[in-house]
Amino acid sequence: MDVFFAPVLAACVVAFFSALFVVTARGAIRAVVALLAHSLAIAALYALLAAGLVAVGQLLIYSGAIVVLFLFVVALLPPGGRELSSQPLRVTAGILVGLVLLAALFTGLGPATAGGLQLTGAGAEIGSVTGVGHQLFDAGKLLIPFELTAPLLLVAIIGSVALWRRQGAPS
Amino acid sequence: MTLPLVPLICLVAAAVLVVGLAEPLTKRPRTLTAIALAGAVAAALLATNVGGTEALVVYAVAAFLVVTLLLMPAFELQYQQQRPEAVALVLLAGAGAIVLATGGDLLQLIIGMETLSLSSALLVALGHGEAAAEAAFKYFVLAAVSLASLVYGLGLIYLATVSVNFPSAGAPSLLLTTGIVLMITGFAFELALAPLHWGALDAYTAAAPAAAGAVMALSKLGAVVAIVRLAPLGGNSFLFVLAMVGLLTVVWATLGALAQREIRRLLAYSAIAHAGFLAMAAGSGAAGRQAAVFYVIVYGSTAMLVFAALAGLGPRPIAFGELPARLGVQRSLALCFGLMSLAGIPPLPGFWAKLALFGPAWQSLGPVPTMIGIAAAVAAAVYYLKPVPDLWNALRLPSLRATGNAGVVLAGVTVLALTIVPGFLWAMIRL
Amino acid sequence: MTQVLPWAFLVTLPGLVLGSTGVIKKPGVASIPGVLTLLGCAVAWLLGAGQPSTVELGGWLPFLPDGRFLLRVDGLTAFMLAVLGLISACVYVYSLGYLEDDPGIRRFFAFLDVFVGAMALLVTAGNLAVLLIGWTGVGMTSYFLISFWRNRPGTLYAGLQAIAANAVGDGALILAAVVVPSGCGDLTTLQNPACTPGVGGVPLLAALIIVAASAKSAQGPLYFWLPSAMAGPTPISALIHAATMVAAGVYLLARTHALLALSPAAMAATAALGVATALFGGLMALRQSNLKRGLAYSTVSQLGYMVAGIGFGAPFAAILHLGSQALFKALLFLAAGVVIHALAGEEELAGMGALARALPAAMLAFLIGSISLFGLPLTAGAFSKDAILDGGFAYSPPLAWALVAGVLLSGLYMGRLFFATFYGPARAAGVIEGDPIEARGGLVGIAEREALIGTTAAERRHLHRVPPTLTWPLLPLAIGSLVFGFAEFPQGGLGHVLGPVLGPTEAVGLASGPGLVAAFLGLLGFVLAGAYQLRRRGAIRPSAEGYGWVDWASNATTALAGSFAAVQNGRTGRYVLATVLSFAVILIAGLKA
Amino acid sequence: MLTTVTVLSTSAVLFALGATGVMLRRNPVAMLMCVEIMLNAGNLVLVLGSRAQGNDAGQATALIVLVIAAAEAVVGLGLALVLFRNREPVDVDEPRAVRG
Repeated sequence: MDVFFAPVLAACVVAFFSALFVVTARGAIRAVVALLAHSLAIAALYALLAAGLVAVGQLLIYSGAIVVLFLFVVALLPPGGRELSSQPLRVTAGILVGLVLLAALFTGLGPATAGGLQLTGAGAEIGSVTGVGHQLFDAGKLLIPFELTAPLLLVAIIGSVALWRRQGAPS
Repeated sequence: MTLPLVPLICLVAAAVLVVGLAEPLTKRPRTLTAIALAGAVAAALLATNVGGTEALVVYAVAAFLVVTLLLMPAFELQYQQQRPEAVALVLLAGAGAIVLATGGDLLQLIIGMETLSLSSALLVALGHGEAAAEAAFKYFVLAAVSLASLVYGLGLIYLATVSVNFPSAGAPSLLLTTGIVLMITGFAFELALAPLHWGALDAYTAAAPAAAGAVMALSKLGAVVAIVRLAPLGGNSFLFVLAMVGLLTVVWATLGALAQREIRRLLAYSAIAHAGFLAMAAGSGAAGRQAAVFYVIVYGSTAMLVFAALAGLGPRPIAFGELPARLGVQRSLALCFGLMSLAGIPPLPGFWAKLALFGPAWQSLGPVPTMIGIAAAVAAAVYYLKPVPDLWNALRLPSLRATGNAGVVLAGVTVLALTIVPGFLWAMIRL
Repeated sequence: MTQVLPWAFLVTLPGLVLGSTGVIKKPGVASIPGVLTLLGCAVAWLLGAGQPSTVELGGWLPFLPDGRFLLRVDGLTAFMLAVLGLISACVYVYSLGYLEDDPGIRRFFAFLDVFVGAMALLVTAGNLAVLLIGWTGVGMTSYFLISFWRNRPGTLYAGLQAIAANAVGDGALILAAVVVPSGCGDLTTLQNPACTPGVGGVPLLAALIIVAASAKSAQGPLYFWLPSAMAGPTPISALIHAATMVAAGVYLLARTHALLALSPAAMAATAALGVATALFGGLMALRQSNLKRGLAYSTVSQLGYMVAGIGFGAPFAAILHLGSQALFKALLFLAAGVVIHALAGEEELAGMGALARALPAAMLAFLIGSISLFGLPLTAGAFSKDAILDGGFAYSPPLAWALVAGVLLSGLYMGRLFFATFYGPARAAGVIEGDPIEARGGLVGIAEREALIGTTAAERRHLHRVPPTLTWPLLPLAIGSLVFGFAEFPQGGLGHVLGPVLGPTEAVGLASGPGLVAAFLGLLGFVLAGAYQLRRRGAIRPSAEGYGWVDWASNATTALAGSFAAVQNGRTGRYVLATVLSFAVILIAGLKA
Repeated sequence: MLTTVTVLSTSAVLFALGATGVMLRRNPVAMLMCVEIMLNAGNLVLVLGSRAQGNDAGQATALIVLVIAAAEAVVGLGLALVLFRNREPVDVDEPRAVRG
């Protein structure tokens, strides 16, 4: 048995319950806190899966930036994060549809979740900064997608500035 | 396919330039348009070296962009000072559509789709009024769900093939099929297939017409080419499912459109119905895929014509009878021809596109789906043509004046060219 | 001169451009030389100057099995072009007067130009792709002209009915165009064995063509749009909804008769459809209180005769009847238009009566049209109806006898319309548009003093002035309605021209036994109806205009459409729910399929 | 192997859970948080694939997806602010100007 199995399982459990809390928490502030916990659990999973660089990225980008951003926006909205509770019918429908989606996913994952996956590289040396860096910056690998994030970020920048200006505009 | 990098750089560079010089350009709208047009035209010119379907995609995107940019003076923004931002977003949406259509691997497709859908949502949001912001938010939330589905699908494909490249053809494993289906469903959102069309339908309605045309044309173009490239790898049975979703969309949107009394809502439903036809074509074998690309370029050009005619038509709902007075002779006639082409009236290109699609559909989907599709296609005439008798009233004006909006003229010339020599475009599509 | 005939569809283009851009001050005038040229060329072709010819541009629509741009002129085409040229020339001149004061006259003539072009393309089309352009083009212009007076209530709905019915036919033709194998779109070779394999084969293709034809020619359950189409201007009713466009279905059936002949079931269905429609149209025409709608049902009935003729395996007779029907029905409509024009827009029989003295030319024209319609011997209608009946007795005597009985109906409804319009008491109108009080007062005065005699000069001025452009076009049509039958003499003149296309043509005699019976029945009906009208002093009850199942289907569709639109209720939560559910369902479907 | 199965199952559960959250929440920001959970699920599969198949591309892809998610969150929050800034109570079902 994999020595990492116990910590992985623990991280999975934490990730699940924190996500559950994000979904069910009354009030958006609590949900943000739960999202932070979720993000940390995911980062731990990454680290356990030999993806140190991604774990660091997750910590910096998600836990550090995105979650804080969520917190700010929650505070900026009028009731400061209070939220109307959902109607029972809607909750029932949502849970049912969620279960249908889950069933669909497990149908699709079928053999993989039953252990039928062909794994080629268990135990290979991966996750080094050099290795990931080569993937990101070598021509013919993921250099172009990496570069393409530039226009995407440009859209996000223009968008946030433009939305802010639209809001403050004299109507 | 390989990404046409040089045209992309032209578009992004123009966008950067426009945003960087936003302050002075706000007061010089002509220069603003000129820079953006230069970017789009340069992209098209430099695509001649690329060749193949990639070049065709760039040409089409550039044509849509040029028409949209020429309409910029009529772009109704909530805050009129934001024209440079809007122009930059239009250019970046074009870049996103090119990436979505021609990306060399699946990750590029996802980035392209995200660039496209984010800039689309933002373009809608910059429009006039509360409804624009509302529609943009709904569109965005659903786009975000689709993005999650794309990423999850990509993860599964990577797990199955150890690569984010297009998987090779052949019998796919279950895991790979799941990944491909999830990704195509994500792209189907961008295409606005029912029942994933909710956000798109509202966004197309609430957007300023000048932006709505670009958003529709670009997102359909990018999504269709992406689906056409990816769908065959999911196996033949999935192609049938895709076509059936398309058929459902066609029926749904046709019925919804029959209830409409307002031109923009009507056109939004029409965009959904056309998405359905596109999916039917994409699910109909190799000939159908060629027809899908043909259809989407024809549809995009026609949508540009229709929305060019409507550009500047304030945010308030307008009864059909008031249209001629609001649009004037030229735009009314342009709208007439655009609507008739969308309705599939021969010999307008919208009809050629439908003819091209039903043959392959008959071959691979069988008689019943094809007949339902044809029935919906001809029934669509009822709602498209409802405003047309009113629009012809514009002819009562004593004579046509020679002046016209350059965007309307350009779109009109494109549609006319596709009417007369559709074979030219058909020959350019080599998948 | 006749070599340019394939390009007939361009004949009104100069008029269209000059008229709609305002270069010519009086729109419509510029197109008249064009249609006269068309008439001249087509007649010259028929008189022996022409040879069958084709124009072909390959590779036009590479996505179709047969994507050539193919134009063909042969005897049938030339005949159809001659009919089109003659009727449209008359209608152009007539419309100059009829729409003199209408603000939309420029738009009207633009549509008319497009219609003539599309109709010419329809009959010159060599293959299904080109046929579709003309086919849908005439449907479009028909719709625009039905809805021409957009400010009048009901015109848009009437136009949309036409669109909906035509859509059925268009769909059938589209399917035909995409399912015929490569190289088989040619209309004259559809019956080749190489062209009818695959799914469906001959029965499918024949069924598609029959459906398309019955939508265009208002046959069977798809009749409903034609009476509604009377909402358009009367010259349009004459040209499009009586003489040419509605006959396009019959033309298509005749053109592809060799294909239909391969399937006995298709022939039987066509014959039955035609006979049933002929009788139904006749019965309905008897009940109409509106002059134009009465004539429209008569058109439905006459088209039924033609379709039955195709089904009997006598396409030549059907085409002959197409020609005579075009002449006498256009004449009837134009005469009715004179009446309507004089009464300032009144179309109800209840507002007419005793107009013979006031409008003698219209009365005479209507009478000539009527006798030709029910087939008084030696008139045009007699020859062509006899030919159809001959074909019918050769095919199935019961069906033929049903058609003979139908002639009695023809006589009855024509007599009723004729006498109610021109004789009997002058009935007070409900409301006469434009000049209500004077026109009504004048007519009421007539009713009181000179019920059967007509108007005196003093009252006549209350009628709208009838310009000469409205009466002169009646002349060629009236002559045609009387003498067209003799085109078949001597020695089958028309038969020689059409024979190569329509196969061996039956000899058309001066009169046959069943033909004489039919003529007698027609005359009997006409006289009986006249006596009844005069005796009853013309009580006309207003007739319902709904169509039962059509209105029901329209309402049901509207309700269904409304509920589909209502699903889009603006709630983001529902949208997300539906989207996620769709993701799951598509995933399951994609995996299980 | 067991690790792989556990993590893969967790990712599927997280994806469905996030989707359920998007369906249930009425606060726009909470909705977007649930979308982030779905994206994390996808990223988890990428990292898992990288580990299971011994290939670095998955990790590089996951890094790029992080960037995409960040861009998406920024724009989403901006749109939510524009729409809900002056609305009380904050409820995504409330703005219904466009429908029919």
